[in-house]
Amino acid sequence: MTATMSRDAEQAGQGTQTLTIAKGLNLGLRAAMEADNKVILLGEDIGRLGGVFRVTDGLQKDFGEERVLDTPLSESGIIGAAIGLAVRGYRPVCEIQFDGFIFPGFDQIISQLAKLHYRSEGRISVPVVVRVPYGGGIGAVEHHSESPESLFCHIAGLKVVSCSNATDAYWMMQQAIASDDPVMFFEPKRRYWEKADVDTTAEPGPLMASRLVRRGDQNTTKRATLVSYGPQMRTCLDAATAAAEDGVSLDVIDLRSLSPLSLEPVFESVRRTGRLVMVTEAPSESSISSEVAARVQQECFYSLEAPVHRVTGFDTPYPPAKLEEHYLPDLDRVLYAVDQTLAY
Amino acid sequence: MTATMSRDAEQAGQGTQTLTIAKGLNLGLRAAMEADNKVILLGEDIGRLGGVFRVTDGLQKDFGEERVLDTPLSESGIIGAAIGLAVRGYRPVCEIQFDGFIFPGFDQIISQLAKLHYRSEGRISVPVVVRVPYGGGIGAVEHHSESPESLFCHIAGLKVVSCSNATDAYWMMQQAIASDDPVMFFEPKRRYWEKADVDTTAEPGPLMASRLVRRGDQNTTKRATLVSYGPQMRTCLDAATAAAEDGVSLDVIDLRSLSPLSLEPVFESVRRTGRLVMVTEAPSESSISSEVAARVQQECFYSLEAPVHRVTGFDTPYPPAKLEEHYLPDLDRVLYAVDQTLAY
Amino acid sequence: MSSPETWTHPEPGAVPAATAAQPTPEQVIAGLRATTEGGIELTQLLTPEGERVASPIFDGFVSDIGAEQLRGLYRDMVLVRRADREGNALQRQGQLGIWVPLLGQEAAQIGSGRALRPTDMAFPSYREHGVAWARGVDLKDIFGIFRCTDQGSWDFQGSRLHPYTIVIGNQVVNAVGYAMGQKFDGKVGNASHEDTAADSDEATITYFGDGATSQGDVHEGFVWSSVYDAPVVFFCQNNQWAISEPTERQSRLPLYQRARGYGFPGVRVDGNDVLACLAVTRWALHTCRNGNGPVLIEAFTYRMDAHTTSDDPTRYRLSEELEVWRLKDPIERVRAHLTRTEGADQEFFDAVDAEADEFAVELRDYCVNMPDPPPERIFSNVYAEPSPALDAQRDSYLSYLAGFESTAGEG
Amino acid sequence: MSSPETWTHPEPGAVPAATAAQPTPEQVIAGLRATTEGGIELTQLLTPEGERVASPIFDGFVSDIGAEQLRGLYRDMVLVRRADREGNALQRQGQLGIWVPLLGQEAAQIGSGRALRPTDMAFPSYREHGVAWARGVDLKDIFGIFRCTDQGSWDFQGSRLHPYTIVIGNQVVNAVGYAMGQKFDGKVGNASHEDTAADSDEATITYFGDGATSQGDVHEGFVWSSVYDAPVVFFCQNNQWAISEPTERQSRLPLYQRARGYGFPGVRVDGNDVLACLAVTRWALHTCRNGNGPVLIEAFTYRMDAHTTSDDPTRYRLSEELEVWRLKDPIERVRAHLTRTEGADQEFFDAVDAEADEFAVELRDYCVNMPDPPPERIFSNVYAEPSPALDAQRDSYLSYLAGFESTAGEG
Ligand SMILES: Cc1ncc(C[n+]2csc(CCOP(=O)(O)OP(=O)(O)O)c2C)c(N)n1
Ligand SMILES: Cc1ncc(C[n+]2csc(CCOP(=O)(O)OP(=O)(O)O)c2C)c(N)n1
Ligand SMILES: [Mg+2]
Ligand SMILES: [Mg+2]
Repeated sequence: MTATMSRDAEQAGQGTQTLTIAKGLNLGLRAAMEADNKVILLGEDIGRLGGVFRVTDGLQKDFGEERVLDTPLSESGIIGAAIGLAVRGYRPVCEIQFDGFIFPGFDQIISQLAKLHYRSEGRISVPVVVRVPYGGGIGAVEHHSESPESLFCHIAGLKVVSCSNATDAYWMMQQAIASDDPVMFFEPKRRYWEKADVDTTAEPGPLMASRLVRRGDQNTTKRATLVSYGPQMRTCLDAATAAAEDGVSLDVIDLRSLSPLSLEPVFESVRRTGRLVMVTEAPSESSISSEVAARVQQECFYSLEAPVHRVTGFDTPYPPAKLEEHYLPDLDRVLYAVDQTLAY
Repeated sequence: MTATMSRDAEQAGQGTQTLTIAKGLNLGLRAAMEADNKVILLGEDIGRLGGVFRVTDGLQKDFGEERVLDTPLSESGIIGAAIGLAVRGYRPVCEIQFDGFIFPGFDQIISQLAKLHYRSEGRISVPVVVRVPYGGGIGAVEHHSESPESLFCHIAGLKVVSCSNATDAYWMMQQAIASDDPVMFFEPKRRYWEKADVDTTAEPGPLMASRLVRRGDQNTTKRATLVSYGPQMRTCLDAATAAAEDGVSLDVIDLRSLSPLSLEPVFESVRRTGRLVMVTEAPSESSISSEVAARVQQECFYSLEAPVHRVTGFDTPYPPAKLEEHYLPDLDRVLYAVDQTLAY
Repeated sequence: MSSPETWTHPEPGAVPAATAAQPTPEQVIAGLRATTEGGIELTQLLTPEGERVASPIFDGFVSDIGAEQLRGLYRDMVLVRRADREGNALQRQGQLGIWVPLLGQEAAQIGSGRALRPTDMAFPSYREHGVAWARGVDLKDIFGIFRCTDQGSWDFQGSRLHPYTIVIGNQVVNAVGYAMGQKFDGKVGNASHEDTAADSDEATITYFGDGATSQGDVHEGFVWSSVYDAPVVFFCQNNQWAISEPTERQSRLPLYQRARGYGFPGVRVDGNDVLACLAVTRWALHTCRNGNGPVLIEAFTYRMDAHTTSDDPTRYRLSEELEVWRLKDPIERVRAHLTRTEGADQEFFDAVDAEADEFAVELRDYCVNMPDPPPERIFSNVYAEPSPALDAQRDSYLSYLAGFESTAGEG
Repeated sequence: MSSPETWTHPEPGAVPAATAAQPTPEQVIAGLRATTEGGIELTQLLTPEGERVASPIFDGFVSDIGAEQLRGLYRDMVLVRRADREGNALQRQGQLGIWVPLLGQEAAQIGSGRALRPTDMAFPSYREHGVAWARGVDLKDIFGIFRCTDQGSWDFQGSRLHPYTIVIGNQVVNAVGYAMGQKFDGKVGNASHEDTAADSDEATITYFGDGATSQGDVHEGFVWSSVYDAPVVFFCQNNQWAISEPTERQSRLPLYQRARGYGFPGVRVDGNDVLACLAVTRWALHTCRNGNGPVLIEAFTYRMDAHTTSDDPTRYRLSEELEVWRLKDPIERVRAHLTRTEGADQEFFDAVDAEADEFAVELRDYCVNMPDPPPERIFSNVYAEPSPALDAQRDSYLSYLAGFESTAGEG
């Protein structure tokens, strides 16, 4: 770490501040790097440029080229080298530049990262965090708007998480880095610039937990539960506000941890509301939304007054971005689904 | 094709014969190669050796080294070159030696194979078949017993199928090769040596369809539906026989087409039986079994008398094979699940 | 210990090997650090000042290029540059979501693109607007990609220009597969004599950047093509940068030397010299068509603009670098040559400029009037054969949409 | 046009390049087709007849290897071979699910394995039982992998032998990452003089086969290590076969020459010569420790047995080939040398054989008594931290199992 520290260096641990999600992640990374000099960042363009989304802005300058590596253009190398560094005792944080570019690194994630702890019977830990800016809505060309998180949820040995606000961005990033397990960290890129007040002093609850973020009015008769995560949380919260005006009361749950799932808050809510709408922009087939539906129908069979309803991206490749407003779940589609489930 | 044709060459199209699944696949490949000289096989050890499971046995001898290629040890190359060959007008059939070795080729499958037809607005077709011997139960070392099919079911643009018997092996292989879409063809490797009588003259129904393979006695009060595919079909059929002796009547459905799913026969059956047990040795989280559960609770909400019950591989990496009898669903676990669902 | 030859005869007691962190001066000049020097093995036929340099090896491959043909190449480059600048402008005005400029790489793309026969096939990356032009693709059909209305809409098979590929390097194995198909189809090695190539002979070219050379797929393409003698030219445009990363993040050695490890020819050409690019690519295609398998060409050039319109290069590179490369502009040297040696007058240049102006207007008109695709497009062509499950999703979404319309109608 | 040097100076009118389909005789000898000839660049210190050949370059790296040390290497190889044969036998008797024999590769593995310091790290593939032995790993701990009771159960960090990897080539980038860590930890380049390496200096070695060289990951490992000057030795055992495929399916050129394209040293060593393997690997590790970055070693050897016990090599290779390689047996040449030159007598050889017999019995006893893991093992160590969801799956399965037991107890 160089002697001259940027202003950011002082920003961590300073009480409540207004931060964007991107800045929350940036300060979370910074705090983790300060706390543990084994934390090391790898990725394309993350150093001098500070990342194409500036999430690593200023970190190479302050921590040097051996802790913030501008790597060769090679995703399998990024994950693979991170694994080797982890075996050596480092805690690497990889950046995959966009969701669609994780696949060249897929084998390393599936065959090595997810399995090393298991196959070594716990003798080896691989505390690697893989950061993936994901999801659509930014008007981009192909491969820049995908939501591949379900693929990783299917793989045992990986923790899969997603943050939806600046507070979680700041804290979950540090918790993910502190975790001894490999963590796939999905960042809602189209919400990077959304702001919130973040208390950087009080660490919140655990990483691997869902959270009831809005509790509907229990006295209303028209009630349902909305479950989502990442970029669609904003949509769901807006939907809940809009629904409330129409006399429909919605519980809203942020999954946060996508795998292993922690669904207790969901079950608890559904047992009260009797209805569930699951919202995600990922395609529906064999996905996290299928999993939530399968688990809820199992656990809340007698409470459900309507089938679990899913609002998702379609089962198509991500379309040309001029069509993404149709592809992505929005306020209307969520409210429409709520109506449908209430009408059941 | 050389002048001296092996005896196998005469075996195709000869009425009913007793064939193993492996031989059914072999003859299916042979028939497709004879019917269309653009059909070309690529894989590791598929030529001189005839494949580690001998599924391509004799084909290089009869069709030559330019139609049956022993490729470099490179799965991304296998899929990638097949795509290029398909663009050129060939109909390549790739062999991935074992399930666990498909991941180095994952990017080519996701980013190119699945998407080319979509992104080119139909101007380009990529009729590539990717053969994957999959599943456990063969007492093998790591990466040789996995069931990764759910990952591909999540990807739009791919057809995912699995055969469970020699007749389907023979016909589905030809249908997959004839399909203008890319097809992931999952072969139940531990059933390769199971025999059946195959009629090689009468082409059966379509590739992308589920099939009710056993219809339970409708007059019994204890009824349920079993849904499965590939290697677990044998288990389910045995379970149905055993259950019948105990007065429990089971419909058994072979999904065959895993994506896109064709669930009408399942819905139809569940509407009659009111109960569903889905059996697969793939892990459960965010998987094809989640999808079936999610869809069935949606479509058959009022018919279900118990939640959809899943019997699956656990959400762990495939364990050391000495433990696979615990990991893999077996007769007892299926019957136990049936009992549970009946007791609901 | 800085020359590869000695690395197979190591001398343990000798001076230490050069390392990436401590390159030899020779390595730096050879392209390890961003530089304008291509090194002594750079093939050049036209100097930055527009002087024609003789090359006993490659002159024969451009003996048909007289004044008229050179004017044609000049016009190609000017029109393509104008289209490129229009792309930038349209993006700034909100008409495109993004633009990927080719500024500076016109010679590499026109030279190599014009070396192709109609029957040859090309697999581009995402910056190959010049190649598209040379292939006869209407550049309008490129703009939809960046307006995000489609993902490429030209006749891929007819033009023999494959769709753009954005995932770095993964089109390279596809190109090799295609070239294997050309060989299996008997379209290779039909010449009666080594000096010629039969009319029926074909080859494939694939484009990728300096950054792409680090990807596994590029390697696998190199392995496959050399093992199957596939007729494929690997055309690497080393524009010195992979977004913010200089070539030294990808290699210790000049990139054309990568081919040495695989056993096929690798050459470095001045990527700002359209004539040299034409000659060297023609030679490489000739080699391929004759059945000798792949060739790697490194076109040593420079990305004179940002990586894309979303990028800000001032964050990572000095403007001096750009200034030096400006002196090597690919268009200027042809202009100088045409003026000094081939008697081109102002009228000619004005005419080309006027044509370029018209072209730009045409592109702009087309672009701003490009309709959005209908929502049905989301669901079409996912499969070549019908999928009832997907049709159901489409129908349900369309009727949901129709519901709005009817509500709107009522309201 | 058959030498790589000329490929950077192509002569379009000259004779055609050699191709994979039509290799030059030189290429064939150099290893393109399965052959016993390693070519002129093969480093050998002990001939197949056991004669010591001088090497001005490498002798210095084995100056400490006297008669006693050679006996040690001999013993290593005999014991490891015996363990290997026992593995085969145990598989045939149903005690192992599969065995992956190393027969013929003892010298490559013992020579390179013994070159390592305790602080060096090794990333093996799946055939490296000899390396495991040299690292001090109890070979019993290898057998569980092939009995399918576990996936490797030695002390990975303590022995500095990483778990076996079965996915071809993908451990190579992991090894590079580890080596980068060694460098970041300041464990490289601490020597005061080039001839020495500081005690604190470390390096990493990774093992893979000829087939593996085609994988993208091996390439990415080459790129990363050269760009970061990572202290890693790439030890490629070219045993001429990747299951049924000869090396010509992977490369046109001898594999050690692959390094030429990346700018680091590549050498070919007689993989059946334990002394040469020791010397060359020591040199390579020395180079790495001094901060010069990676080295590729191709150990030219032969897989004298089947690929695994599931394989039947008579389907794809001629027995003559095996016969010729038998004459180059790695153990026999040391035995001849020890007898003729170092005065070893029958007593010594008998003692080693007796020790090997005992060792085999010990391994067998251990192996046949190895208990099956408990079902709980399925669920343990999936995560380092507890997972309630998975614990629930475990509990539910275990109580299901317990249900059987109680039923059985009742019945
Ligand atoms: C697999 C993959 N990883 C990352 C990216 C993001 N990305 C787009 S272009 C680029 C740099 C490419 O550099 P180079 O290959 O030199 O081509 P250039 O853009 O300079 O033409 C990167 C990292 C991508 N498109 N694909
Ligand atoms: C990615 C991957 N693909 C395929 C296989 C199946 N397979 C196991 S060993 C082998 C051949 C390996 O040959 P080589 O690299 O020469 O090593 P050797 O077995 O000869 O030591 C193959 C194809 C695998 N293990 N991993
Ligand atoms: Mg570049
Ligand atoms: Mg081998």
